[in-house]
Amino acid sequence: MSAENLSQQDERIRAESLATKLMKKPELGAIGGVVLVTLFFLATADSAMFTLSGIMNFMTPAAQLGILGIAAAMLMIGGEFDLSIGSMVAFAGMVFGVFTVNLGLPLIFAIPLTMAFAALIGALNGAIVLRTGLPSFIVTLAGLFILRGASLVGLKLFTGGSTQLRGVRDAVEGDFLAPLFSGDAFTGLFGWLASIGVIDSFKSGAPKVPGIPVEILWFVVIALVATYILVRTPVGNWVFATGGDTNAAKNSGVPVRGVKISLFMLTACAASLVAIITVIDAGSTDARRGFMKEFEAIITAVIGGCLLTGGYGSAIGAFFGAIIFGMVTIGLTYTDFDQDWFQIFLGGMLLLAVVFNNVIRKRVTGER
Amino acid sequence: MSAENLSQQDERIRAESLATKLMKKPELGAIGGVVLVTLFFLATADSAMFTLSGIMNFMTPAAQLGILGIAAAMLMIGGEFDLSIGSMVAFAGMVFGVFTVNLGLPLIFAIPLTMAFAALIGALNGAIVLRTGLPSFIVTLAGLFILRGASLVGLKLFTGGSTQLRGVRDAVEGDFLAPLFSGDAFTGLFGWLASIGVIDSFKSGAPKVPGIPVEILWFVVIALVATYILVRTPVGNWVFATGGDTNAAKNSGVPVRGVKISLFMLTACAASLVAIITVIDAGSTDARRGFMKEFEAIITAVIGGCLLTGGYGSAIGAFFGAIIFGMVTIGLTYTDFDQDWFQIFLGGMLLLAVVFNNVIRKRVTGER
Amino acid sequence: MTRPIIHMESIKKHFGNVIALNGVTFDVTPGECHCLLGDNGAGKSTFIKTMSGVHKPTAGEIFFEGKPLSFDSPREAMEAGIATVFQDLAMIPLMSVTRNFFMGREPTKGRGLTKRLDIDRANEITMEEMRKMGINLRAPDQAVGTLSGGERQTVAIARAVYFGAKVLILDEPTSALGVRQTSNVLSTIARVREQGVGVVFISHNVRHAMAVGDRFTVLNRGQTLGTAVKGEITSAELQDLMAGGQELAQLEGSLGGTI
Amino acid sequence: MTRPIIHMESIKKHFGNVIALNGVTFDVTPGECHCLLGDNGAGKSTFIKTMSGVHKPTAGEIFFEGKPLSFDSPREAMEAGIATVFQDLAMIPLMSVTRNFFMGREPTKGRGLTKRLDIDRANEITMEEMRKMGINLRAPDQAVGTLSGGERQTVAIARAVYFGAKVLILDEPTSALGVRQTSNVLSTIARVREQGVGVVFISHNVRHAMAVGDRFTVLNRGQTLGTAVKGEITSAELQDLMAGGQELAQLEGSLGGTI
Amino acid sequence: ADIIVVAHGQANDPFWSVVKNGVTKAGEDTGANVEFRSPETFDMVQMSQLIDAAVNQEPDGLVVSIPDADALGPSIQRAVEAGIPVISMNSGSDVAKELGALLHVGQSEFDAGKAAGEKLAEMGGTKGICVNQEVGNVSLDLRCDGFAEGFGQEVTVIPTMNDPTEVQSKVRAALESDPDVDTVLGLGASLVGEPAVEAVKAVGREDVLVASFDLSAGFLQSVADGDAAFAIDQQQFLQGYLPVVFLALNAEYGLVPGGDVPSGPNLVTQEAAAQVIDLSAQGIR
Ligand SMILES: Nc1ncnc2c1ncn2[C@@H]1O[C@H](COP(=O)(O)OP(=O)(O)OP(=O)(O)O)[C@@H](O)[C@H]1O
Ligand SMILES: Nc1ncnc2c1ncn2[C@@H]1O[C@H](COP(=O)(O)OP(=O)(O)OP(=O)(O)O)[C@@H](O)[C@H]1O
Ligand SMILES: [Mg+2]
Ligand SMILES: [Mg+2]
Repeated sequence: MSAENLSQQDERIRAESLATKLMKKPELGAIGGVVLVTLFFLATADSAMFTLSGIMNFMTPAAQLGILGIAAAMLMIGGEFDLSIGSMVAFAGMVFGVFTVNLGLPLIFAIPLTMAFAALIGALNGAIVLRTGLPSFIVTLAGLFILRGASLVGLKLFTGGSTQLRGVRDAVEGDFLAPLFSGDAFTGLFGWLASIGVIDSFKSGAPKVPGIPVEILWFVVIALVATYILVRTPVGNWVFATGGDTNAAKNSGVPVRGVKISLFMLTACAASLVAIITVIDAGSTDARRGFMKEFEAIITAVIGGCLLTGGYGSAIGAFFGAIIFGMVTIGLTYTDFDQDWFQIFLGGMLLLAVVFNNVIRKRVTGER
Repeated sequence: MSAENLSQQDERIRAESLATKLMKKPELGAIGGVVLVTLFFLATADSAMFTLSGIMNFMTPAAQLGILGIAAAMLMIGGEFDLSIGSMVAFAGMVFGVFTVNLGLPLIFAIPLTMAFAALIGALNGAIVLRTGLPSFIVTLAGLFILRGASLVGLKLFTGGSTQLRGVRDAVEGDFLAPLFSGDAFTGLFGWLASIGVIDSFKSGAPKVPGIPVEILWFVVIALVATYILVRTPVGNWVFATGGDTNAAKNSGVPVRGVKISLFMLTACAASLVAIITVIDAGSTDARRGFMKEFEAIITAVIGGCLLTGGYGSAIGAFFGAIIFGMVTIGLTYTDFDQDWFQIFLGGMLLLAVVFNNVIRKRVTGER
Repeated sequence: MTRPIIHMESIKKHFGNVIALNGVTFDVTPGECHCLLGDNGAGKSTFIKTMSGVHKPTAGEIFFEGKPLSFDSPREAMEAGIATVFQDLAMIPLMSVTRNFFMGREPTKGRGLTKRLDIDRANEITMEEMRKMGINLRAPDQAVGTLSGGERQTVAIARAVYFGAKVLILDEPTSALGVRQTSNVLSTIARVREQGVGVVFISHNVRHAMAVGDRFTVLNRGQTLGTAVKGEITSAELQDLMAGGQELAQLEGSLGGTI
Repeated sequence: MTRPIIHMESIKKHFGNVIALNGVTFDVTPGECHCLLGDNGAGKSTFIKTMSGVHKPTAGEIFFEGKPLSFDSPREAMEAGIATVFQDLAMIPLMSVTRNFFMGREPTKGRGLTKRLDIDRANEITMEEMRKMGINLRAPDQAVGTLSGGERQTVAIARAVYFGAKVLILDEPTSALGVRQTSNVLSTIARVREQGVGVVFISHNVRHAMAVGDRFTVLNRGQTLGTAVKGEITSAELQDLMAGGQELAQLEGSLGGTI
Repeated sequence: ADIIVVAHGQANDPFWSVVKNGVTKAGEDTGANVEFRSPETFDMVQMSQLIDAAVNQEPDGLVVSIPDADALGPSIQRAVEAGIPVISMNSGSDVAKELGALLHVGQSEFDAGKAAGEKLAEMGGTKGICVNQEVGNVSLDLRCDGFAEGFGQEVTVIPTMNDPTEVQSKVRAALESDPDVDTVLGLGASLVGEPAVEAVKAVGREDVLVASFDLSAGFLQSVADGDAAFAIDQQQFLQGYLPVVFLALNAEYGLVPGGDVPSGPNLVTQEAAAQVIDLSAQGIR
């Protein structure tokens, strides 16, 4: 080996500002969009939007979408799609409803069983993709139709003809696990804050915001865990490698089959978590739950910087992507725009937010 | 150079059967699926499905979908997506309706103007994708929302409040171009065939099938032209190259920007062709036309063997893909299965058809 | 010396905060083979990419046949008569050999609406050009992705030579080639040079460089170390320069000076 | 001679109707460097891919340390102690150098739920191993896609050497390397061989092969032309064999026998 | 006064666009500031979030449709708790009072389907199909259920996608494969009713009865021409118009009607059809 021990500092590297370093991370790419959208609504929307209760209001759908979006992002980084997660929300909701209402199981059994059911279907998706070598797009597309149809047939079977299964709220009432999956957290704290006047309350004295909806907590926790896994564990490295180039990853000894199957199980479980939360919250489930959510989850991931071709992206990006999407869809109701213009507005804002991210990133990092 | 002039026949090539040679072509990959689906329905469906009128009945939606699917396939081969084509069907329908009904233009102006309008929007999509470097998925997704919203706003504006614009059939009645875009072709021939008893006729003496719906002819012609372009022209080569590896293609002198913009214009024009045909046929247009068609078009292309990553696929594949999709969606109605099972069935049949294609191809070509 | 076809003056190229080229001057005249040498990461590929229109230089000027010029795309450079074999070959794995060979410059027959790919002629030319380089292809419609490394490299070289007009740029063309193919490529370089084409040849192999080069420019860490004319410099000196002046590891079998 | 680590017997491999290997026998013993030579497209890469678990042979047997064995995946082969540098390098362009280096075998710290990537140690090792090969990386988190061809190849070699246990397979490892890096790689081969590792070395460069090889097997059109032991064969003879017995093109500058 | 309307149907749905027109007209007539909101698809979870968003803005009145009392109940109760007067419309007549709504304007989907079924049975129908373009949308499912009950004979639900060409092909397929089918009920006039009339023409079976929920100019024309039996009108313009007017009056003078207002069902048959075509074309019926 050459005896030299060159100074670590290479003369061929220019100094780099902190801003540049941060913007280079895909994790932070979507922040620009969040800022832009926030500014826009600060200027146009009713001030109620950015009160505490307004924020909870748009964060709730963002959280539900985001849980799916983060899972979809991980799967996309791993190089695959799952188009069946929207239908899985309906299907898992049905299964969960049947367990709690028809069979009367307590949550401690109903939830793990629902999850296991979903994971099994996810694994099946993955196994078919690996076995046949078909694109996951087409395999999970079949899943989209089949699970949606199965939810319909199942609901009719278990309700005696209706496409809506009701009574879940009553069935889980008082279950010790229910607070983990429904309602609001920190209600005591918020009640106290309201009583001392720190946060607004209704005339009745109840705080306007009774607490933080649990899905928001789940959303934040899942985003953190997913980021940790992707960035700080060997498994995360395998996910990136698998999506970047399956062949190269396999040749380098990455267990790509295991990675892919686990990711499919993960998306299915994320879908059933959303199903459980929304079903308990709503107290009912129907055959159209989660309609088009697979699509929105992919949108979320892409807004957050994931490449459709795999191998690149981040969970935090999807986190911000979901917030952008949630803010834009709910935000319009706080403005004076006519509902007819809703879709024009939604499309325009999405494009603006993403273009803005991009311009900022290029400006900062000096890419051509 | 070495003086040798080796026999053209290499000893390292085994003989290859004709079947193998054919099955290697992506063009023919989807045929297996068509055969399988046909056999399935021959066994389970009412015999009415495969009468002449039954065939026309499922070929009509297949043709409309197929026109979009072939364009989507070409774009996908070129490495991009267009999620806005479904909304473009509604938007172009609205524009066309306004030209014919509100402005009273004859088709010879109305059709080229509608096409030009659509092409312009397609070019804009392409320009934004190229300019920003964002994935086309996200750019055309914005287009999906914006065009859908614009159709609604436009329709309300031009009808004075309704979401349906009617009177197109009356407006184009008697136009010399109308037979090219609506109704049935070869009606004389079919009338004669019916009169001599070759095809069925009603009691009134009119043939049960008055002719071939024009969209089917368009579908076949477009499939042939697209295949010719892809396989036999320099432009086709550029499309494959652009989708296979944009960088390598650019470095080899392929005008990738031009190729991509043209392809976006093509999908937009295909959408407006479908819009024109369906609007004249139905005599009206409304804000929900073409809903989810972008999705079905991509499905069609993927069933037909296109890779989502670009650079591989065929127009003929999309042709058969559309027929599979059309047959499966309409076919179940001819069977005795419980209609609640429709989606389960649709998903299952799609998966089966694609898996079958794959198995056949691997068996024949001896891939591992 | 005749007027250079391309003259590149003080070219700089930055990628974000990475400085890949820091002022490189270089020219190539008709009928000469100018070798560009240097250690790994010295900036050779980056440099020839600015020459062939792939990158735009961050600073510096390009003169083509005396006129200041800047290519906006590889296609423009190609149309001006610059043919390049890139180190990454610029080929599409899923496409057939023939389609890769003619990518962007397809031969056609017929005219007007019946103008179409002349696939038979294209196949023939491809097979013939590959044979000249010492590769007997099994079939011209084999996908490039299934070719061996050397076969693939040969396709790229044969393509550039076939279309080459005024300047032929070869970035490590012989790295994956067998002895027979290498000798074919080197003799091809010698042949086109005699036809008045300017050749830019990048290699790590001193022997190959010495065999065909007329001038030798050595890059080091993004800067020119200097240019030498054939005969003024020995293999060993050149090799020392290429290694950036650092001593080489000792080998028991010894490589006898030049690697 | 000691017992071979791997013995491959009459390996055949067909891709559809293409016959890539038509009965190749080969073995490698501990502490030797067995060179696999041959023309472009002879089947060298295909052969070592069957050895490292990427392809399953169509026919033929593999013995690992005397026992018949068939690897179902590259991971299994790796776990058995086979490290490979593939000709296409098997790297993910979008990922950083460190992440590529440790892909599939990441170092961790902590235990249980806090078990996580030891990214600092990984970075350090990567920089250090690359430096040993003669490449000073700017930063270990640079994406591999932005490295130069030689830098990229060096990452693949350094990785295989670092993890190599019983057999080290190198498919044209020096093709894109500069003189300094090449001499480092060759001396590395010599070093690991002394440690008792069996090395399979593929090259088109006769000089490199002669410098480190103990035995030389030449493939031609999917078949073995024969195996020679060091000292029994001259460079010129070997070169003739590699060219498939066909004469070489004449060069004005002449390459003095070996290319 | 600020009044917000949250409905489960989309602004581009032909039926709901008429409701929205009613809302807009009421806003103009009363001078109230009205907003119409709806989720992008039939999505109860998102709809409850839209109601929450409306409550946050503390309007002077809130109009909601209630296709799923379980899912929307808590949000509506929150509005009531916050002291916002709520009127329900379209669906939810059975639960409106319970959730604290002042009154309900609309029609029970089930009853409307039942009325249509009875009428079709009376007209001689013996075997029916109910063409549902959005299976799983509870309010549409109820229409089919009501139809089955009122019809009293065998009824098959034909699920379709949102595309007129496909609807036409499917209706044709159903008619061709089972010649006994003599009654077709569509759940939307322009999307299902019009193609169904075309399909019946294409198979040459003049005896088939075609009826459809809601109105469209094209379908009304068919009714007027005798190609279709009748259209079921729930005068949804009123469902948008009346609640807004009531709430505006309530905000100003504290007035409120004493009971629910049934807006339908109203069967539009051949005699009446011609008169409403123009109104339908303007998005009022
Ligand atoms: N897109 C890029 N972004 C960042 N750095 C880059 C990029 N492209 C090249 N570099 C860096 O610029 C330097 C020069 O690279 P280049 O490919 O020109 O080297 P080279 O002389 O061709 O080396 P080799 O002989 O190994 O091919 C390298 O250190 C490389 O890491
Ligand atoms: N997947 C495949 N499908 C079809 N043919 C293939 C495939 N892989 C390799 N081949 C063919 O098998 C032959 C041997 O290829 P291989 O890559 O083993 O050659 P090689 O000896 O490594 O050549 P080089 O020195 O050029 O790298 C080549 O002619 C190649 O075209
Ligand atoms: Mg280079
Ligand atoms: Mg090889």
